[in-house]
Amino acid sequence: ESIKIALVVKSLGNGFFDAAHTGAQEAAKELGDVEIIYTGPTKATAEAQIEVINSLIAQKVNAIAISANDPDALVPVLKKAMERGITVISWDSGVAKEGRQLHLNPSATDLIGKTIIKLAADYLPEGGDVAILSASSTATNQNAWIEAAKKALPTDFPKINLVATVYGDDDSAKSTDEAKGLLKSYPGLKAIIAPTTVGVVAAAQVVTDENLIGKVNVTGLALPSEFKKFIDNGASQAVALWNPIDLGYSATYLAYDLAVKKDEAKPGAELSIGRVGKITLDDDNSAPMADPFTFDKSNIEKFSKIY
Amino acid sequence: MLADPHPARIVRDPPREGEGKTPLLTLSGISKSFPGVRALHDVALSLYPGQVTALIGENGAGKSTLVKILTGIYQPDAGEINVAGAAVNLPTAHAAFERGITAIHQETVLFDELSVAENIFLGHAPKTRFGTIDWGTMRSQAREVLDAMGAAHIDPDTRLKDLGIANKHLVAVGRAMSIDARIVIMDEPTAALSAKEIEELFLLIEFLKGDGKAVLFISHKFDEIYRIADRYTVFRDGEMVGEGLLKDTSQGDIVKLMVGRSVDHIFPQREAHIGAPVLKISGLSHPTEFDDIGFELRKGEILGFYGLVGAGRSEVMQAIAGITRTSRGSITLEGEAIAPRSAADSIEKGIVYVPEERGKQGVVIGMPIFQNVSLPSLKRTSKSGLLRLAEEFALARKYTERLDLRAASLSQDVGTLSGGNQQKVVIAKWLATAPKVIILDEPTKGIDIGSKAAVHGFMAELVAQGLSVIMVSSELPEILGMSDRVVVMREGRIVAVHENKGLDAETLVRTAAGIVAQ
Amino acid sequence: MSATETPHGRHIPDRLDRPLRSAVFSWEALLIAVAISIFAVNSFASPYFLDAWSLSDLTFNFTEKALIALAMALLIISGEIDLSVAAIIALASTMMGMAVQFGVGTSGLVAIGIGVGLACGAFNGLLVTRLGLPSIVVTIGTMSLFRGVAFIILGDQAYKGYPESFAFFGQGYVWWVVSFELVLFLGAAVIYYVILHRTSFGRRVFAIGNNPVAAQFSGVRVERIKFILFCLTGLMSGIAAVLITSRLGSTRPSIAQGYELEVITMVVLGGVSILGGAGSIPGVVLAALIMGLVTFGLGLLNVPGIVMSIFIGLLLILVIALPIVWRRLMKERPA
Amino acid sequence: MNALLKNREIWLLAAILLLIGLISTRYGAFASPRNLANVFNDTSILMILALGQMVVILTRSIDLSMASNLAFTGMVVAMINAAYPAVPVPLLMLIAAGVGLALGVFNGALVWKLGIPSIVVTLGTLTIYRGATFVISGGAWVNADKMSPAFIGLQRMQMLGIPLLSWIALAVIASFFVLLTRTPLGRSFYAIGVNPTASVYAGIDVGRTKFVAFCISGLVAGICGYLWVSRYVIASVEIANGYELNIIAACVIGGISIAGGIGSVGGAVLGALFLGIISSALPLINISPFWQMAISGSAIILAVVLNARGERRQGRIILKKAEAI
Ligand SMILES: Nc1ncnc2c1ncn2[C@@H]1O[C@H](COP(=O)(O)OP(=O)(O)OP(=O)(O)O)[C@@H](O)[C@H]1O
Ligand SMILES: Nc1ncnc2c1ncn2[C@@H]1O[C@H](COP(=O)(O)OP(=O)(O)OP(=O)(O)O)[C@@H](O)[C@H]1O
Ligand SMILES: [Mg+2]
Ligand SMILES: [Mg+2]
Repeated sequence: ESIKIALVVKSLGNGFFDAAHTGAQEAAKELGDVEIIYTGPTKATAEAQIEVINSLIAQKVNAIAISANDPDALVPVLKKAMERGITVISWDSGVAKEGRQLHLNPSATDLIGKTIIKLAADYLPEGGDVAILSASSTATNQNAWIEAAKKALPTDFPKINLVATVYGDDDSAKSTDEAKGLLKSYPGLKAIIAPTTVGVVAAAQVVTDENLIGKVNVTGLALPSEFKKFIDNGASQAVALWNPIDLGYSATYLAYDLAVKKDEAKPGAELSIGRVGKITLDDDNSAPMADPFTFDKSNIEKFSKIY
Repeated sequence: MLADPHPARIVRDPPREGEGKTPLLTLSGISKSFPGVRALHDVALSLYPGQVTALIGENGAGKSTLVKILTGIYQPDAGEINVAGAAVNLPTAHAAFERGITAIHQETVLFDELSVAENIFLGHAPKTRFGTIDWGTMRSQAREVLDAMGAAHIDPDTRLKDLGIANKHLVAVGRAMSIDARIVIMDEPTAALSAKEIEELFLLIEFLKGDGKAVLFISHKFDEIYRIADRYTVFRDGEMVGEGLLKDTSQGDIVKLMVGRSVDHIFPQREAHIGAPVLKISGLSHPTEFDDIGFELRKGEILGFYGLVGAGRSEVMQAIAGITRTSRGSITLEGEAIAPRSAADSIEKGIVYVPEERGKQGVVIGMPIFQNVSLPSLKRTSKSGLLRLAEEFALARKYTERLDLRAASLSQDVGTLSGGNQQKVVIAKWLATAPKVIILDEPTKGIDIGSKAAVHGFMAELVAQGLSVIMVSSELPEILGMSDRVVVMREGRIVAVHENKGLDAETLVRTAAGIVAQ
Repeated sequence: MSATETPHGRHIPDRLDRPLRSAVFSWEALLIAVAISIFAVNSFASPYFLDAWSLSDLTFNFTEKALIALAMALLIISGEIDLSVAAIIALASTMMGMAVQFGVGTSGLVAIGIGVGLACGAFNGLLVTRLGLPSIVVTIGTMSLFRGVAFIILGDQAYKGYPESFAFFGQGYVWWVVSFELVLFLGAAVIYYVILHRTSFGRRVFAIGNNPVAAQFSGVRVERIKFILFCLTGLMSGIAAVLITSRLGSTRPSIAQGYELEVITMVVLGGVSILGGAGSIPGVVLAALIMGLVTFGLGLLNVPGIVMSIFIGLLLILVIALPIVWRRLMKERPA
Repeated sequence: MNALLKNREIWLLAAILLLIGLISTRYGAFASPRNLANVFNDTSILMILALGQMVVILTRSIDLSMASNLAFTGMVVAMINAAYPAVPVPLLMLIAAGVGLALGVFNGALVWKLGIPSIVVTLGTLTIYRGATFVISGGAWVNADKMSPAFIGLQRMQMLGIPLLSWIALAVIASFFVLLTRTPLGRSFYAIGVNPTASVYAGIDVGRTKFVAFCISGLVAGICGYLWVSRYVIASVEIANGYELNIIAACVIGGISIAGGIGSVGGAVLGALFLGIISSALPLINISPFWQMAISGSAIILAVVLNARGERRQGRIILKKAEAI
């Protein structure tokens, strides 16, 4: 009887999560008797994820590793899963503490917040206006990063002026409209920061279409394979991301450790994540995996072939 | 005329002596069934050029069904249609008018939102070289058609919904005329027309006859049939039971063919026991429909309301029944002032209105007969909101049987009944509420002679029991034969109230039309 | 019933003997057959299906939507429709969340949820009946409006911190595996069955759906009844809002997104004529069960939700097309 | 003049001008021709879709599957483009039109041949077509990187200073105008909406005409499938999710009666523009995006109320005539 670990993602079809799936399978192979169930709703809503989790509970999986669409709404159903003996961890986009045993952050929240501003600031020696194009207004991780970014602004980047934060709901059409709106409302805008892989592509396309390459720099978090084109054409100077393959890999590792080896998730515990290294849980039972990695003209070619 | 290539096929109805004409259209062996109903069985019919043939039969005899077969809307289960000697197939309405067959249907079937011109030409509009619609030509041709019919007052560009009901009917006729048809079918064309408009229609029919067209004319009114038609064909229960020349046949014989027995339609003799006023209306007004309506209805009385179609009688009655809001005026029932705000209110108070537009306002198609009948009486047939089916059936049976409804069962959908039988359900439905005052709006519109007698007899019974009746009718004989007094309306106002002693038709028509007596 | 001849006319029987065949080929029979086959397929395809807890979890997939579907069925039978039900849930849930911030207790929250639902339904009802507007467009408008208000209030925030006891409605069990939601739904189904099929109110609803003008002339207070039906639909949406909020333990303005079409699918699959005038509550209950069985069964096989929706879509068209095709085949065969 | 005032397109146009005026007071450059041209271009796809939907609504039907059709067709052409970048874009557009048409034919055939109400059919195909998009793509997205420059660039090509997308929209508007006012087919859409029974008597095949209407909406949705993916440079299962309601909202605001038979090309275009202006203006005048939904909801309700006012039957003239005499 193999160990069943369910990798539940926000929505299927997203290249980021597909890459995480690859990592999970890599981990499964290393661990041996592990079967990965890669699943998630097509529409990124909490209700749809709950239905998915209900069916996973019925299948008596050993562990659930989830990237959540809502930090709170999933808590009751995940609690139910834990009551029925299923190991639950969250990764990427977290669940409130009561709803999981631990949370694997892709990176330290503060660091991500700082990085996304830095990516813009590095190319704005004179400073200037920037705006944020986020995913949905309910996305936990994005909101946390934006908070962190705002906190870092006055101290670390005094010349950067954040003029607006808008939400594209991770929908390309809406993100496009919002990006256009930003360019119109703030003619002096120097950069658009989109800490979401859907939004960043939409914004870069808008900048390309409006012939603003060189005037407005698009940056944020992007998958190299999806974004290479805009580094090449100059709409963006650089973007950052962590390795989604590693993220899926680590999440699987952690789920396995808790479910099979009965490692305990408690503040201060040190847990191994295979080839990626080790993490130490903080008071919130969460831990960052690695620092974000920056992609620019020099390395995008190479990474775009990987994820 | 083409020689008949299949002379052997036309057997049922060889041309009558001395006419020397071959029929333009012959039907033979036509049968048509609907689920559970045999509408037509092996019927035959011939139409001759330059002649008007009347199709006569009780409600549900299958007349309209035949019209629909001839116009390509229904497909016959069996039988053959010959036009000018050639067997034809009429799979669609289009195929029918390509064969030169056109019809004015029993229900007015036009397009409210489209212009008059388009209503006339929809489906066969003149086109430009590019195959697009030629609006200019269409308008001018519409003008010509309307002028030719003596309807010069209708502007081809007005939207149909802005026309009065009679003018709409003229547009329907215009539509039939615009197709260069050889065969013109009219299914109860006079039902919605006033006396004056009927005269105009008859002129038109004469004109068509003169033009060599074959006309099929369906009506329940014998005076009209004898005036305009040359021949007759009688259907009974979906079968052809006789045909011939009208000039050789008496009305009595035709009625006998129709119903299988003789019916004397004499209005019931009754002793009027007229009592105190029951309903008193005064100063009733509406911003656009009627003004300052005042009259009294007494116990045991039948009060006739006469007027040309569109005089506003229905609107007044609907106001009394709480359906239309009024701007002014009072309604007093048995000494108590009432202000019904809905039909439900007035039914509760004991005033019921039996509407004129049966399909739209009367029956609920899709529901069985018994549920239709019990609908306004649900309060009585149910107990603390819960339905009691036995009560409903009993109520429905009591009234429908009394009106001699022809139905297979009370659970049958009313939609499967013929027009006249639906009308009986409608009347049954409001009678079942046991009202004090019953307002019947055109109660015998479109029902056959036998049923008509039944309705009239029933009305007599009702007043004998002390009920008071308002009867809106556009049929003079009915008004004269049934009413104790007659109120005449014209253009939204009451213009006269006559006692029905020695009242003559001419006076009525003149007051209704606003012609001052010489 | 007496079979004596009346003095006036021939005797008309109450009903011709209803042949057994028509009962066998009724819509409900078709749905029962479909439900049983899906149940069988599920038990065969997944070893986890036949388990009390699985079956109990299964019911959560449809109870909330099905509660709304009961009222929606009546509304659609009367010839109207309400596309704003999911938005009502969002607004009601937001208001409950707001109340939590003011320290309102569990019973107060329930009252607020249901009350807001009722108010939204009444708003729809007023627009439709007072102004005589087509309900499909009115509720497309209020659908944006209600959820829009939720967005204005909440923006990118969430309300949480619902009291402990509030969790019972969406997560509690009445007995063993029998959840409160399921009991509530079954109870509501019985009530709606009686209302629609056994009361004069229900009869009037059918009459309105078949011919509103004739119904009005027959003394049915058409507007009032339609208004009541909109209120009922709002009320049921409010109840659903309580359940969902309790089940999720938090409120976001995007809650229950897209539920309206699922509810309507349920109603139509249940044999309610979208054109009004026909339908039954047992049909709707069966349809809810079928949708739950399909989604849960496929979920056990880890089939993505979107693929399940293909099955639902096909089921909808097939179940409606089948009787039509069948009738046509029967007709072509010589009697 | 009176006729002009009764014309609801005029009222809608006035409302739009007023709206533009209001926005200009807050954001001056909004009314500049350049910006208005941009708004038009941004609204092009919605306009085209609304026209297709209008034809269906005219016939007393509704097509809820347009957005799913768009997603499916968009995915098909994007996948073809990703796999065979050499396939010329005009051919891809033809393929998009063909695929969209095929999906429309499926809807139309069910409505015509089986007589299932259109709302039921398209409620079903709404989920089927989107599900099929998932099935053919395996859920994967087609990104900007995988699309050829020509695929993305075509609609952005400028002609006389205006992007090709706008020209396509103008051409579609013109063809719908001719179709609906100058051809027998176009008039029969109106006829069967106004009175289906009368249409049968007038020799119009109601079922087939509805079928054709669905073919048109399918065709239009297919073309928009290409336009959408090349505009937003992404093809995924979720594109245009829920957009069917925006399309219908545009029609409703444009005065197209949901009961069939009433509506005009101008109305549909203006209705779409109205929504387009609102969504492009809100961020400009610093209204929180969270207000957008409530505002467009209110606009829809207002439009319906006003349209219903206009349609309300005038009383008969009998009495007035009598008074005049
Ligand atoms: N579509 C239909 N479905 C079922 N039965 C029908 C249908 N149309 C007509 N019938 C039935 O066929 C028979 C003939 O109806 P038809 O309308 O031809 O009568 P009619 O002679 O025109 O009567 P009337 O004088 O009342 O108009 C009736 O019994 C009617 O109930
Ligand atoms: N311009 C019009 N367009 C459409 N329908 C009309 C128009 N005028 C009248 N009608 C309808 O025709 C019917 C007859 O009109 P109205 O009630 O005014 O006249 P009436 O005197 O009652 O005539 P009737 O003899 O038919 O009862 C009514 O149902 C009315 O609604
Ligand atoms: Mg008839
Ligand atoms: Mg009248």
